[in-house]
Amino acid sequence: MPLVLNEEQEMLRDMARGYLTDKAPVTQLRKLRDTEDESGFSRDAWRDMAEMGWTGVLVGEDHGGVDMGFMAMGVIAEEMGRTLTASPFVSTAVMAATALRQAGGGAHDARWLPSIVAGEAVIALALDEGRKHDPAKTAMKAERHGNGFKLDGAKTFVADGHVADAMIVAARTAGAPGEEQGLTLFMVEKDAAGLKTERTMMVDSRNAAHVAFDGVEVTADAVLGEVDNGAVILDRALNAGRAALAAELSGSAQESFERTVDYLKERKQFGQVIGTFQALQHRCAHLFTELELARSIMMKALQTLDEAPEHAGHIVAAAKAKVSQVARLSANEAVQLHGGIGMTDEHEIGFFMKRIRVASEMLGDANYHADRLAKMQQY
Amino acid sequence: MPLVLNEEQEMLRDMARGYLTDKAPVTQLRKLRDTEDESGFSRDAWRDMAEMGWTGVLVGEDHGGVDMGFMAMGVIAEEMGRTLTASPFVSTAVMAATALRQAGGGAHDARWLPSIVAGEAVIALALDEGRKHDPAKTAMKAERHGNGFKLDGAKTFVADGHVADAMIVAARTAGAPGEEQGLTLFMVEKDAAGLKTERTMMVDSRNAAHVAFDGVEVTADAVLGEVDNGAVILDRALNAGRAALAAELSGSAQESFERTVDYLKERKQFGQVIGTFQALQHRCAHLFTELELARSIMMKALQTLDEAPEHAGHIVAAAKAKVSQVARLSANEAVQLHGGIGMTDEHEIGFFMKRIRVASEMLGDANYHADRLAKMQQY
Amino acid sequence: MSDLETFRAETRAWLEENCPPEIRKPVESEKDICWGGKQWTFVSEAQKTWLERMAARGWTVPSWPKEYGGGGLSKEEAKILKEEMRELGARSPLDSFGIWMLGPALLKYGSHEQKLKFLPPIARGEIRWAQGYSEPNAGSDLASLATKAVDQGDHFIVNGQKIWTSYADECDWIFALVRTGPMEPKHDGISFVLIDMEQPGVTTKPIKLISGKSPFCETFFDDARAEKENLVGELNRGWDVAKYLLTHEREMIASGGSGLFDARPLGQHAAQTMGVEDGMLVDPVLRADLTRCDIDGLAFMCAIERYKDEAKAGVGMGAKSSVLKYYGAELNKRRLELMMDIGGSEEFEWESPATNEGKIARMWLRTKANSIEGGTTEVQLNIVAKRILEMPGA
Amino acid sequence: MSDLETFRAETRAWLEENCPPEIRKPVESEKDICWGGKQWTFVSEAQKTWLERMAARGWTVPSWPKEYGGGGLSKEEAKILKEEMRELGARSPLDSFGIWMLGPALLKYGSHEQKLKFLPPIARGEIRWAQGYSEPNAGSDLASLATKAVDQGDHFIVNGQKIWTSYADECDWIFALVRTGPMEPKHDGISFVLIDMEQPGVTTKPIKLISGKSPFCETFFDDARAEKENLVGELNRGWDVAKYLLTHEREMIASGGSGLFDARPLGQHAAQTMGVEDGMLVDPVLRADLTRCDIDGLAFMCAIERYKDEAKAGVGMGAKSSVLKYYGAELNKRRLELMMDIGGSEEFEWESPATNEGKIARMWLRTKANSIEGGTTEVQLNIVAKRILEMPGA
Repeated sequence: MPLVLNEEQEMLRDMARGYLTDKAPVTQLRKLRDTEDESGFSRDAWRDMAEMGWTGVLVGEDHGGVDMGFMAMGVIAEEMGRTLTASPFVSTAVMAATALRQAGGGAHDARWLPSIVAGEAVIALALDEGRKHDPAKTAMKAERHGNGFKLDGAKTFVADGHVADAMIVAARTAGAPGEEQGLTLFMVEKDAAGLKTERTMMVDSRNAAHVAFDGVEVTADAVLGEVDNGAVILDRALNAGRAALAAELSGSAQESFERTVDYLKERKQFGQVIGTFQALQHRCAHLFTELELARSIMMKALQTLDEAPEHAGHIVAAAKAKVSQVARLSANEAVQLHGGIGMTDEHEIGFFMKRIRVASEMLGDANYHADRLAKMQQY
Repeated sequence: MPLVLNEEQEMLRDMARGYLTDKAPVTQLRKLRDTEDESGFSRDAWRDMAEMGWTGVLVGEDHGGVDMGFMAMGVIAEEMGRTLTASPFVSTAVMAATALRQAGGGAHDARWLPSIVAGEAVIALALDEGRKHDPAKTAMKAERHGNGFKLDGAKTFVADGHVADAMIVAARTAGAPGEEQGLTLFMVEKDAAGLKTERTMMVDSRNAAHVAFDGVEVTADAVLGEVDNGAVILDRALNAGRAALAAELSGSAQESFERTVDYLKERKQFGQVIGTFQALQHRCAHLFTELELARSIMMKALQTLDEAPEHAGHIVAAAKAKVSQVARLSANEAVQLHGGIGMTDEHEIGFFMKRIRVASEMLGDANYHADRLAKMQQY
Repeated sequence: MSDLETFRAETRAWLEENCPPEIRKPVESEKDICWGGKQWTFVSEAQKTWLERMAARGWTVPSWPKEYGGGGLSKEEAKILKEEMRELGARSPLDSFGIWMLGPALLKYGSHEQKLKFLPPIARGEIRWAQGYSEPNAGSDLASLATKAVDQGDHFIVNGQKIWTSYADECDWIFALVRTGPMEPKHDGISFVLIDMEQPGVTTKPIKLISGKSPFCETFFDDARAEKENLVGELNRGWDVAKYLLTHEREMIASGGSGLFDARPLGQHAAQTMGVEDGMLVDPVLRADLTRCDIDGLAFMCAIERYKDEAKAGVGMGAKSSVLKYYGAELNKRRLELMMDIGGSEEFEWESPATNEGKIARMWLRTKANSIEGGTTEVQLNIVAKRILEMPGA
Repeated sequence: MSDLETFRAETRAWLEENCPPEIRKPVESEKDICWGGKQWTFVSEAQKTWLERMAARGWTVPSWPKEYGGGGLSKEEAKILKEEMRELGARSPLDSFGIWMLGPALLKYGSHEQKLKFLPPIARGEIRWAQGYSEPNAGSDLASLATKAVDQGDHFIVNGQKIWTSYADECDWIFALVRTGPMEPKHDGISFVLIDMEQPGVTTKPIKLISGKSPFCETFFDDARAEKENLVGELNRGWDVAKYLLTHEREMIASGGSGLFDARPLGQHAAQTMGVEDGMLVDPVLRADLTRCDIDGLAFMCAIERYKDEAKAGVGMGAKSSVLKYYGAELNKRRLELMMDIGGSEEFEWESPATNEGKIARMWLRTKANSIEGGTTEVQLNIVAKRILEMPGA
């Protein structure tokens, strides 16, 4: 598969860009923020996306999905990055859908995938427990309890956690924090006794939840995949989520860059359009080059997820690292080159800086992935 | 003491610049290289320097030195960096002089300091054993042998080793490689049986020696300082040497920068002096700022060596790290901004790049010192 | 005892007796800093007493002449007063743009009448001043400002808009650059005028920043009136006043360089926050960035020290403030990026008490302005290239 | 079997039969690469045989027309030949600037007579060509070249100096840009001429680089003669030819992007060279740089792949070669800086067999030219800003 969008994917991109620019642009995010919207995303828009098939982009046709694959998923995520559209796309349509599909064959996929596709169910991944993403550090315990398990502990930074109908929860059934193995995934529904969700408003005007598990009892059926062996499915879900965030970041970075270049072509100081200043031109040219590299490695990660998902860990890590780093550079240059106006809340460019920061931290920042890559190569 | 040169130091600087520009400029280094000079430095110039008191800048008046202190030492080293003057200044007048003075009271200082001051003796420090500087990793053994010791092992990258009348050799009398403690320093004279010195020509047209110790026997009197406790003196000598290299690097970096700015003011392309291009101006302004910071922290390190040498480890490490990093940036920008001509051996700018590379690696590169600083602060 | 020693002893005694105990504690909230002005509400009786007692001696502006409400102190005396106040932990009785900016401008360019009229109320904290320089289309290129002041005989009628006027909504008067010579070359048609903000033609609107609330406002002039007697310096020569004040401001920033930049090492903060395993920070890649940033921070502090010592010794070059402003701003931005790396997802909570309402995240966003305000990074680099390196113009 | 399949079978059989076994081994020394020309000494009988056999079929220049010494192959056939040669491990029979540069220029701009005269000797490796473009005062600004060619009726008299003429001391002829219209605007007074180097007016002098010996020379023209019939394209229109060739060159560099950049990960090399303790490289600060550089290297390779795929699909933008040239050069420099960091003091031995005569140090120094030759980094950034981002001129 060549590293370019095919016709179908290009059509999808045009459609996505048209829809998002029109119906879910940055002004929507601002409004969600200013009205302190309860969900933190537009339910109407999410229904539209379901109708367009986006919620089922990674879901097999047997469960009502359009099954267009990761490259197509990336197209949607990238366009959402351009408009900073808030939605449960990454949590639900990407990570949960991938986990459920991967687990497959049990009751969970039949129970949840169709309602994901329908835009009805929101499913969050409850994984992180501390300030920095690191699945191996998971400490939360799931102890055998009767025929099932009892969950005790707390999760933080659970994207869409406060509106989730269910959560995929990673808990330790074996081993000690710091070990990759010994995790088990559980499907926990929102009304489970002992589950407490507290919404937090975030710097990017999106939201995430603190989730407390106070002796939450689940049956053995709640296990997604195999006991102690949750890493298999978790890794797939994380790779999918990281690639989606990389695509989103790439979109946000490109958009903020393009807006900046446009601004430089307009803004005058010292009697000149400031885009004529060579120092600014060189910075823009450098940044453009970095954006090209970032987009290329992001696409390669998506392509690998489509073609050889079992070998995608390395390239996805590299892509998340590279895109995160470049997107931050892009955000910084964007605000700086917009000057004072870029510092105001009234201008939209600051929204990009905020979302890029959060998305670059989610599921592991550039340093985390760089470190992982070094470890994968034994140095 | 304020962080500026005093009148005496300014006079020293003017004198040094005058002498070195006139008698030991870059052309001298080129000539030493092209004639494959045996010593690798000009004996005549070294005698002149002794007459001017430079060899005794860190030696007490009781041994014939001028005892002007580290700030003055730095002035000389910085000027030598500007002219890339090859001399045993750092090995002999800085490191050996500091070690001998620190050890003090024994026979060694009386034996060697006057002849260092006179410009007669060259003394090298035989420390490194591998490609990267790390004193704690010293593995070379000194075993008790009769009343004295027997040295077995090999040293590399011994600056001025092939012309040294004696070497200060660090060898392990206790502990294991990786431990800071357990080293002992020995004065080993050049005609010791079993000592083999092999000169290596280096990329910077200076030279260093591989030194092999094949059962070299020394008496107990050869010990400099205390047995097993060589680190005390070694640290002082290394701090002195690192500060001297930082000063030298700062001089080389400033000189290559100034030559580059001059070139940009002359060279025309596209009908314009290329120094008018804003992108180049900003790079130069950034580099100037970095050079100012590097010079400031280097001076602070020298000042601390004068005022509170026992607490100088931290600032010297930071200075060596910062100056090494900035000097490399300066060398790279210098060659790039000179364009094709900067790539030719005929032009002098390449000599700066080469020497800066070697001096930045000597006694620990920027990464080594950054790592040390992190370790000093327990992280 | 020398005169200065006597002065020190007397000052210490006076401060001991007159500085209320509440004022000797570190500033805890923003309201502890007294800005004065008609709208000011004292946070405590002590704050009021302290201002009154200090103002009565002219010590809110110790080195201004006595006839204009100052203390008439010599440089050395003013330094001693500062030292003794620090010794006691005494807060500043009054901070204001009137003291820092307008005062020096009036002292240099104002008429005797203007000084008599405006300086004492500044010294007593009665009138609070705003600064009206930047406009939406005149940022780095300040001289392209468009706010118009049309000559009406004994007064001007002012129309236009200023931006980044700090605390304008709490100020009483504004000193502003306005265009009085629309046909002159751009630097030659600017005047420096003082405008009463208590008139219907002047309105203000606070500016919200990406980091949240800010002291900045937009200020609009809609047929506002400025008396001609309140023109400072000559007509159309306001650029001289502005340049003088900008240099003054830059030097203030540079000499308070450490205020611009928090030099506490990040490495140890990271170790406490993120944790250490086997003697090494849990994120070894970030560790490399932190130790390098700390080294640069140390070098930056050394440069500040060296420049100060050079200034004292009367050696060294000019335009240093651009070197420090440029590097300090960029370093500060880098530092807060790293603080965010250290804090990770926990810093993202924007309104939570756990993060003190997103304190670090807001600081992080706020630092982005460091390289814009007070002369952008690009302008500083231009200055270094042109004035220090003497690189030729295009 | 399709025609192409037949061609492949026949080609394979012919190669099997005609490619000497010595030629099927990887290139070991520089002399294993055959450049041809009058001064060429074959390193082996096999090298000579291989050149003759391939030249006889026109396969040294497979896609050139047969009448000019080429193989007359279609694009597809040429690709098959390349694949089959690679399959066999067969070395290229002939490399030269004549094949890469002059040939394409003559095919596009040359007269039939010129093609007949010059192309076959190139194809047979009889004449070796040098390229005469840059001058000491015409580097990035090539069009400011000053080498003068004065019209003498049937010939020009050439005076001036070229620099960076690769292998000029081993070449027979040179294609050069010369100024024939001294009064015209600078791009309009340049001509593209072919000059025989076997004449007293042409001398060369090798250039030593900071990395040591180099293929580069200076070439001096001192009343050298160039026949008018050897003017390629129109008089004073040489800039068109040059632009065509420069684009051609940049595309060659970009399409061979991986050749420009060695993408082998540095991390593992460092681990082997420096050592690992408790699973981590002994230098954890350097480790951070290495893993970041490896990520950038990987992203760079992805960009090359994507651009190639875009070219095949006929989408994407132009001027990509500047993106790759810029980043590849800078990355390569960074990579060799890191290689030197890894190698430490041992790489400094300049003439020692232990370092293969300072191999890595020389590579490190040599990479510094990557961002100068073939269009400097600054020129590439200008191109990206102007042509892709369409940023306005000053």
